Amino acid sequence: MTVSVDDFPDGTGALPDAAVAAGPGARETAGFEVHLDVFEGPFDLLLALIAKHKLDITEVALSQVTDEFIAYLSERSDDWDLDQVSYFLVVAATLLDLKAARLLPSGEVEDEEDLALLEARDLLFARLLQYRAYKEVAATFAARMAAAARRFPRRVPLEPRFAELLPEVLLGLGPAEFARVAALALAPRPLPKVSTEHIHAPEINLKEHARLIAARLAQAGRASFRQLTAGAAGGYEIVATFLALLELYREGSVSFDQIAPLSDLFVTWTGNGDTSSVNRLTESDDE
Amino acid sequence: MSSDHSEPEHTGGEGEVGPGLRASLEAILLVADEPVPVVVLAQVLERPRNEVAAELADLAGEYVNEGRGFDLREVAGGWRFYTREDCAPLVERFVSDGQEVRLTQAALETLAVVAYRQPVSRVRVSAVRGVNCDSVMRTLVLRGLVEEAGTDKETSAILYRTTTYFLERLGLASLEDLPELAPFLPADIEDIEDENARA
Amino acid sequence: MSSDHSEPEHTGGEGEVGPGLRASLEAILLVADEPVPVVVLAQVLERPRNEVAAELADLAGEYVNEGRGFDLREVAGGWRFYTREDCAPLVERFVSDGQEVRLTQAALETLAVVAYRQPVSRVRVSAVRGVNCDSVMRTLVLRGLVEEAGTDKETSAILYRTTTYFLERLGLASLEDLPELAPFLPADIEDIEDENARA
Repeated sequence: MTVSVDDFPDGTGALPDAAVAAGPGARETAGFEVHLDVFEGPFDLLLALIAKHKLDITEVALSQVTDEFIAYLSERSDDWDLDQVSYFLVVAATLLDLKAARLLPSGEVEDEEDLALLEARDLLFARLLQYRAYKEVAATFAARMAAAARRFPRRVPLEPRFAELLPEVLLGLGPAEFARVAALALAPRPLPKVSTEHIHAPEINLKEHARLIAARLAQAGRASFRQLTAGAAGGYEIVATFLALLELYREGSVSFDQIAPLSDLFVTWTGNGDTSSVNRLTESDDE
Repeated sequence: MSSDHSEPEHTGGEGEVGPGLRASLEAILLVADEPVPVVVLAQVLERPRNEVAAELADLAGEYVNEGRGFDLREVAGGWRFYTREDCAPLVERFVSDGQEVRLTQAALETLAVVAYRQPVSRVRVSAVRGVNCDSVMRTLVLRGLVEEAGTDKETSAILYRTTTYFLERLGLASLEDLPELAPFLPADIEDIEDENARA
Repeated sequence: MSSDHSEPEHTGGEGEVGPGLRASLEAILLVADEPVPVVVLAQVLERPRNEVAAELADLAGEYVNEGRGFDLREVAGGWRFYTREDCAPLVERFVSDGQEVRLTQAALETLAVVAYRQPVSRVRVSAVRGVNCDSVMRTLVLRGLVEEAGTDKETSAILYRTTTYFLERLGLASLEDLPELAPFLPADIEDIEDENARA
């Protein structure tokens, strides 16, 4: 069965909650639509459907969604929306975890470990919903700020005759603490970095990771995806490897071959691309 | 002090007892550089709070009806003069200050979590957003939208809350005027957050 | 922009063409922090000077007739809102009754940067702090902690320095008594973050 936006007359009527949930996120991901066997439509609606149990996560080919997202970004190589990218990464990682949890046998709870997995699955669901709730309200914050910025408050110096009556200012700290505040303010700020640190995985720097993968491939000439992701610290690192490879492929730095469906995917270094877009992958919005 | 006895500090000698409540409010709000709570106005003017509140509402309505270039609004717990919304293009042309910078999506989301969960630690905010929020939180503090609010007793992590300036930026009278969080938020979300925070 | 042709960007559908001259003047003067010369107002509003001058005089008369708490006066070559004379005792009470003002974290940091880098322009302070500091600087000037100190020769940006009042509040005799920064400067950035977390 294919669910698509067209199945709901006005896109909202049949699934009010889903539509509401798709509202704010749709602001950044407005243009990004996925085209899967089971679903066609905006990325945000896909999330809403999964959250509402209208769509089974196990039926969603996440790799395909990722593929489409990379392609979507490539079309817009000149005006990257980094917010959109980081949002996608966060959600994709959550979906990946969710799917992994789902694919495990869950009919019978045999031991503590299974139980823990089940709980983890529910936790992921709840977290996704919760994150979306805050995301939605964050969009109303932006709207309110924009509206409020159109009114200017009166804030002018007192007429001189009243100025000397002003009460004292309380600094609330001594010279030493003041110097500490100054030192912190004047110290060079840490370079902004992309917020790739998913809750389940140790922080991974996409740029570093992409370079690492490129270096490994350049040296080895050829490696399987399995080899490249062996020893990955978590699902997130696998996603990062995947993203890096897609980007390298787009640049013509690698080629892929696979003997049969679901067999090992081999990556061969062709080394004729430049790595500028890999570098671009990694600029930050974390400010 | 009741308001019906004569007040010697008033100057008008021709049987006047000084400016009326309305003019007094206008004068005081003209010099205020931040929102003034009704209770403060009531104190200074020695009038009952509800009388002051009613007069402020009247005055605000009057400005609107007269099509004045300013109006009175209740924001961040107090009353303050603001320019009228449709004068914005002209005022922008005149005011030399830089415009307020738009917040990034990351900053808005972090701000939203702080607003609804305050006081809250960075770890808890990070748990909700699924990404580390340290540098975003620092930006929010730098912008004056968020401030430190002591430490958690158990973990001794620094807690954060929104500022009065946050209310001003959003044009809200108080935190109670924050929009409702989405109704589909699961009821046991608090527990989830706690687990996250402890993890 | 002349007012007699229709302007599609204005929303009012009832033949309105945005705020009138009177409302526009009120809005601009509300936010002006010093007397505004007629010629400046005429420029911003794109109206003839004599028309603007006549409207200002009208407005000033109107405020007096209506017994408002403020009036418009032409002082030092420009127009500005002032509190009405007979409201002065109340305004004084309001101003002096205010509680001690505690600076926000953002204001404190800006003050610290000015103190150690003076004389310094707003642009440089903003660059150091990573966020726009215009409104915070204005507050510091309003509170008498910071004052203007001429302009930069190259950029002609206004420079700021701390005041003697600032030194008093910090309990210092002179700027030379400000503690050295070196002992507080962390070895590297990681340490800064840690200190932030602990502070």
